[in-house]
Amino acid sequence: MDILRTENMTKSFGGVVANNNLSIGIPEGKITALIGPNGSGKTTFINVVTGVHPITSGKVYFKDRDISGLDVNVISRMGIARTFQKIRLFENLSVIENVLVARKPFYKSGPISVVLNTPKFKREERDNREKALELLKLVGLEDKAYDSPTGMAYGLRRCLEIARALALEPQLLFLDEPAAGMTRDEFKVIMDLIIILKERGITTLLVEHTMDFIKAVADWVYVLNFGQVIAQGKFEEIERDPLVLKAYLGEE
Amino acid sequence: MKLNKVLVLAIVLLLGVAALGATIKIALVAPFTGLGSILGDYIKMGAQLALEEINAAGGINGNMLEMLVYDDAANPSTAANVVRRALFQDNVVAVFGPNMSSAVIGVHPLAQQAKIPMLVGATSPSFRYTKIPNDFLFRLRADDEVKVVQLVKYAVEVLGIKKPGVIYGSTDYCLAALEVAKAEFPKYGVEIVAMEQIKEGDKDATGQLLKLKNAGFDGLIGLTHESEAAVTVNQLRQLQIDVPIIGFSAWGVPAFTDLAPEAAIGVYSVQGFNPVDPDPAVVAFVEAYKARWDGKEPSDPAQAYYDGMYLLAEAIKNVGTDGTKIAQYLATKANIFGVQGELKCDEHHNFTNVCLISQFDGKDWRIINKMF
Amino acid sequence: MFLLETRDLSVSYNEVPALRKVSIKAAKGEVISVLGPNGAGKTTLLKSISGLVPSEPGSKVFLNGEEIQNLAPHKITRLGVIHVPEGRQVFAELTVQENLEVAATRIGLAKARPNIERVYELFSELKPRKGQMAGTLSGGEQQMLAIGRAIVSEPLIMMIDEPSMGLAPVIVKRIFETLKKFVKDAGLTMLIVEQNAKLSLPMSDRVYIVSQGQIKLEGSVEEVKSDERIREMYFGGK
Amino acid sequence: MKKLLFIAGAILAIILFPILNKNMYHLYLMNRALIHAILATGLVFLTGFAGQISLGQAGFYAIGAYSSAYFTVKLGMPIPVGIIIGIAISVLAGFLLSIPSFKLKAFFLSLVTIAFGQIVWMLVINLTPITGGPYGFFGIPFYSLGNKMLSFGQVFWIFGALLVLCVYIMFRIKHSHFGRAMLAMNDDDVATESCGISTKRLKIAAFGFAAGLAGLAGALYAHLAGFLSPEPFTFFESSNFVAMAVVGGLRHMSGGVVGGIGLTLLPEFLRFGGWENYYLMVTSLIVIVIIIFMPMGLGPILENLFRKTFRLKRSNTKTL
Amino acid sequence: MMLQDILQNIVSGASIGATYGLVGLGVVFLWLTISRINFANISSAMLGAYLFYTFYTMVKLGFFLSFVLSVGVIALYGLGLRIFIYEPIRKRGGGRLEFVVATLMLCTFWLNLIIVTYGALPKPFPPVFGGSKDFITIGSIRIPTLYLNIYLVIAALMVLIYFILNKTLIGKSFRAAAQNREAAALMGIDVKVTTSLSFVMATCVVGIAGILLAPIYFVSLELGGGSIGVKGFASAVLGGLTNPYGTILGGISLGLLENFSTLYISSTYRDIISFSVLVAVLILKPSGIFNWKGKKI
Ligand SMILES: Nc1ncnc2c1ncn2[C@@H]1O[C@H](COP(=O)(O)OP(=O)(O)OP(=O)(O)O)[C@@H](O)[C@H]1O
Ligand SMILES: Nc1ncnc2c1ncn2[C@@H]1O[C@H](COP(=O)(O)OP(=O)(O)OP(=O)(O)O)[C@@H](O)[C@H]1O
Ligand SMILES: CC(C)C[C@H](N)C(=O)O
Ligand SMILES: [Mg+2]
Ligand SMILES: [Mg+2]
Repeated sequence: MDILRTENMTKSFGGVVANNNLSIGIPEGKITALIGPNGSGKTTFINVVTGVHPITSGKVYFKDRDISGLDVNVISRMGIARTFQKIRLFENLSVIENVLVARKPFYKSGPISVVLNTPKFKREERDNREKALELLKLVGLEDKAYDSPTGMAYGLRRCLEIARALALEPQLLFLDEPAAGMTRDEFKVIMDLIIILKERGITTLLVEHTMDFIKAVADWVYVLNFGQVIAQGKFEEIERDPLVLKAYLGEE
Repeated sequence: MKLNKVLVLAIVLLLGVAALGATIKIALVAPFTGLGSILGDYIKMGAQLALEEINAAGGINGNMLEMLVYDDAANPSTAANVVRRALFQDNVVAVFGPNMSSAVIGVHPLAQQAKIPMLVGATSPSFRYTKIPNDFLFRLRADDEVKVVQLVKYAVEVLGIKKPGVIYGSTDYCLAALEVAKAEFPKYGVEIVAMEQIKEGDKDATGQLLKLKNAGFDGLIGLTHESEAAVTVNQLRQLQIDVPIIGFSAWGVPAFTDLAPEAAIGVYSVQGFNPVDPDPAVVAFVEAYKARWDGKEPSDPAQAYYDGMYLLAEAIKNVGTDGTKIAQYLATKANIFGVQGELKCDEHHNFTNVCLISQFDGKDWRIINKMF
Repeated sequence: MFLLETRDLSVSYNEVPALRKVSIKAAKGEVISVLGPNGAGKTTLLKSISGLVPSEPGSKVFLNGEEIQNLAPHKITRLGVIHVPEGRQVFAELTVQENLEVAATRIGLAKARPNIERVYELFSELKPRKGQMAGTLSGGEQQMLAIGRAIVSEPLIMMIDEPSMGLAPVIVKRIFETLKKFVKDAGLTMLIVEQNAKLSLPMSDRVYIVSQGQIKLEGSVEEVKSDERIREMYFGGK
Repeated sequence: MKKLLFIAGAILAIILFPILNKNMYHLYLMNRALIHAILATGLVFLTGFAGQISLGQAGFYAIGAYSSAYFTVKLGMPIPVGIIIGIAISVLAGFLLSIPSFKLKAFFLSLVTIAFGQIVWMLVINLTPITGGPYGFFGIPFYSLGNKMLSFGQVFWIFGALLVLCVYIMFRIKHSHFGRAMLAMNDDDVATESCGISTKRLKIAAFGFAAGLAGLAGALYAHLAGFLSPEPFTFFESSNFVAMAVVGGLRHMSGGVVGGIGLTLLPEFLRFGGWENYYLMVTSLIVIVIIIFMPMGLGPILENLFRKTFRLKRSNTKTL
Repeated sequence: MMLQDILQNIVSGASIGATYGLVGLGVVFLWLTISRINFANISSAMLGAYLFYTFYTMVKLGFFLSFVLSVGVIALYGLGLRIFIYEPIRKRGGGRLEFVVATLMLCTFWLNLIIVTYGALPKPFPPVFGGSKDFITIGSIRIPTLYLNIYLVIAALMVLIYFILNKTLIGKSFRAAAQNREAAALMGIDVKVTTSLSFVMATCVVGIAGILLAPIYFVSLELGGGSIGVKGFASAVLGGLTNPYGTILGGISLGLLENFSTLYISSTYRDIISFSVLVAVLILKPSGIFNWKGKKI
């Protein structure tokens, strides 16, 4: 079963066609990788599916529901979370608050209970803080919970972004180059994390240029070039595909 | 030279104060900041000139006058602050100003509450005593109804305007005049053919003038402030529209003619004051004013507040510094001759109804007619 | 004499030390790799050399034997120390072409024209995007542009922070080959911060391992490779 | 505990002021200062927290003032009803003004808010039958209980209570999921949306809240002054309101209060005694100097001073 | 209505609109070069006009010398803006809004400084660009010579600014420094020099505008506090804040809109109409209608 499916999805920016008639399925509960040369449309794919860029034509189905054209926040609340290729944190909030922002959809208290500071709201706040701390622990940031994310090392910022995405309790998680700029040691943490998530039933779509990473975790790989799928399959098959070798891996 | 004068004056003042002890505190509320500050200096200089003259002549029964100056920024809301300060903190004997009609209507109840007379140069007919019976509120110059009545009369009877077109601004000064004009013209069986607004600060009146032209106007009635008057006449000349022009009091001042020295030639205006008026009182005032203020020429509000200071001094001399008594005296007994001629409180609580019709000859405003 | 040398270079952010008395040397034509875990201070090292962050009193940076630690960043750049910063830092609202032209400030536009053409040859992906706003480029395209800008300005020393980040393997190979060629042909001196040691070590002459703001290990590539922990960390125990 | 102390201190100050000072002018001025504090507090919320610029706040101030005046004078409603209607209409206008903010950023938005302020101001001037136009709107009833007029001191208590209430509401909202979401939106729209948060709704709410406070301020002013004219509702006033928020401290609870009161009193101290020509220059220079040397505003500095004198520690739930 | 009248209205509307655009050029320039809006932009116009008036009418230095001196003083003022306002705020972590408020206050400061030094009365401007009686007649339409001179200067400034910003290396480094100071420094750009130059050039453009517009607006406070400031800003926004040609076009259309709503709808509601149209246009095309490159901020 595919949790997300695109049908003839096209996205163009003026003359540039970044995604060209893509029909892709992301199998539920699996880790799918999306790779391809720079500028092949991977990030654009994520942006279109999550509603950040309006779709030019075609359809996107999430659990068989048409989600093309919906607002970003609506799509996120349906259970699709993401990280950004260029990390986007809330620099004026502390680490834990960054995570708590993504817990907002789970709060039931309205402005009135907030202003009256009702016990119900207090309980809710406490519960969500606990939940946020739990997530920070998962990514190894619990001791930095009350620090500012500004100036934090790149890898930690990346982990925080993932924790924030997980706070949405997503069913589908998009990770845009989570291992970029990390040593093997460091991206192992993220690798392990993705596998834990898989065990918990979260589907992941992974965009990466680190082949070791893909090799270790991906169940299925799509290769894009010029906005189109040029190959798909298990990593071992892809690795040997001449088209991929030439366009992406750069080996003869 | 100038410094000397000031020094001597200061010493005289100080000696006076030291010798006689008590001073009589008077408030002056006027605009000194922002775009509306054109009038503030005139008002202050007029009032201060009178005050210095009075003090130099020994004060009032030996007591010196002291003037506290407050800025109302031409904003009634600020005026409400500063008038309160004058009345309830600085405990003045009388308040001059505010000079803006809407501010006066807003704050005059405070004068009543504090029982302190308020003498204003604001000119809107909307606060005549008959409409707002405040025993403590007085006006120091002819109100605009008086002036517009004369303007309309002259436009119809002398200039022979049959189809007047009006251009007016958006302040209460302009709108109040417009109301009077709308009521006055029909009395002569003349209908205004078109009325167009030009906003304060606008620098193009082509659209408005074209509309007037298309309505077939045969005379322009200008009810705007000075800058817009200049814009209007300049563009009339550009559009080659040749009609008689008669403007309201803001059209009869150098602030207008300086800006449009050529285009303004031939324009008529109804004035409250004309510095070339041969009336000896006016001549004396203009000379004294120029001598005191580095050759600057006085204007309508300057003479009004100058007169006002003498009126007040007269009242205090006769009844002392009690506000209620001063107000009563001003309303019933006060009667002096000032720059504007005889000053005497009428049923509107206006001290004078003097106004002039003049025409600009390229240099001065030539007086055609002076009405009392 | 060394072309570039730091002596006791220390940097703090809000009184928290990020670099402590770091001394490194680079001779002309040498390629130096700087390795280290996240937050070790590698980026800070490059930034303090290029003058973007002030170093603490007592720190010294020599270029050709002259002290440059107190110069403003643009002056250091004009001396030929070119820093390709972490996170690309392209001018988002200039076009690709304009980004490259601005990089010509050091040597003048006329002299830089052929270099710009070379960049387009090297990164053919950028050529059709000449007129596109750099902010709308894909991540990898921005990285190419950032490196391209450095090439345009004809560096004496190139300090490059994680060049492979976000680039497809095919491009990474191309870049490293090019850099090698520059070193060989033009005698370029390089300081590479790169997490992917597999890529940077083969072309390096010497290596510094930084951790917690200090130099932990220094030596030739072979020496470093033989260190057990390093192999574990960067080569997956291979 | 510490918070309680602070609040108790504030309340005590409000209660004591009119008892200790009976000068009509001082009380009137402080009442106006409180009104400005309420308005500036709304701006702190809108700009400092939610990140939306408004240079047209005088528009809402006018809407609140004229609505309440109209409904009490022309339709004979009691003052509280008039004030509530004034707030309601302002809030609606605030909702309306939030629409451009969905698409427009920073300075494009600031132009729209300037235009909004200008439009309201020109409507005030031109809708003479409703507003009195440039002549002004007179005879607005003063606060009273039964048929007994309240004193300025009692009005001061009411205004003070309202201000405390407004700040308290803002405090609670800031320290809730709503406040966090707004601060997040201030940092990064897209990332906030990706957290499942509708930034449109947040913007509507923020504009509505700030407009509501401005409307409240306007209505309170109308009944305090007893008359209205177009002058206090110009762009100049809008920019003064923003200055209050910035001088007080955009990102601080106390910003609106400190800035609102400070910038109301400052020119009043300088307006007299030969200064009448110069005080505006001096005031604007003082504001510039404050911004240059303390761009974070006076609020945080006063808060620190307060903390030091009372030896309070920073609360440990850190909000950056 | 006669065709001739309509043409005349077009000419007048476009002329007054062009003056808005001219002032807007200063806004665009500073926005492109330091990403800030100077709300005291228009004060430079007032200062320019009063300076020229002082040198020409009061000190009687002759046109050329007066002009050069005025622009020189304005240039110094621009430098001062950077050194005493912009840099300190930026260094201490103040953002755009702090700069906005500081410049708004600066506007008040200059206005009142002029009031205390020159008085509040508007002063006539010497007819150096053409007297009030000099017209060019085309068919039955009359255009004051003054405006023709202004058109020329506007066209020149517009092209010059476009050229500097888009065609010269220095212009590109201005823009680069505005977008990313650190990266600009790493390109060898002296950011201090570029920001200084930006401020100097932006204030000079508006200062020159002030001298040019003084015959129309008079040597008056309106040049430093009236609606022309807002309308200049509006023109710049219509041009997307980035496009000098778009800004002039934006100003001209604003002027036309005003004059035609006067002619066909109502002079009373003119400004309400034009501001409403402005808002509507911005909502429909957030990056400015006269910004064909479609750049976003
Ligand atoms: N707003 C835009 N205008 C024009 N072209 C754009 C725009 N946004 C993206 N593009 C182009 O679309 C193409 C796809 O970009 P995308 O970011 O999806 O690539 P990617 O596969 O994620 O690459 P990378 O691996 O480098 O991150 C790129 O060539 C980019 O230049
Ligand atoms: N602007 C800043 N403010 C405060 N602390 C900072 C800042 N920049 C860096 N730091 C701190 O300085 C230390 C060194 O950071 P640096 O960025 O130099 O590490 P790095 O080795 O480049 O790491 P990475 O591999 O993640 O890029 C880190 O602990 C980081 O948290
Ligand atoms: C002369 C005017 C500008 C002021 C006028 N006297 C008024 O009542 O408002
Ligand atoms: Mg990408
Ligand atoms: Mg780094």
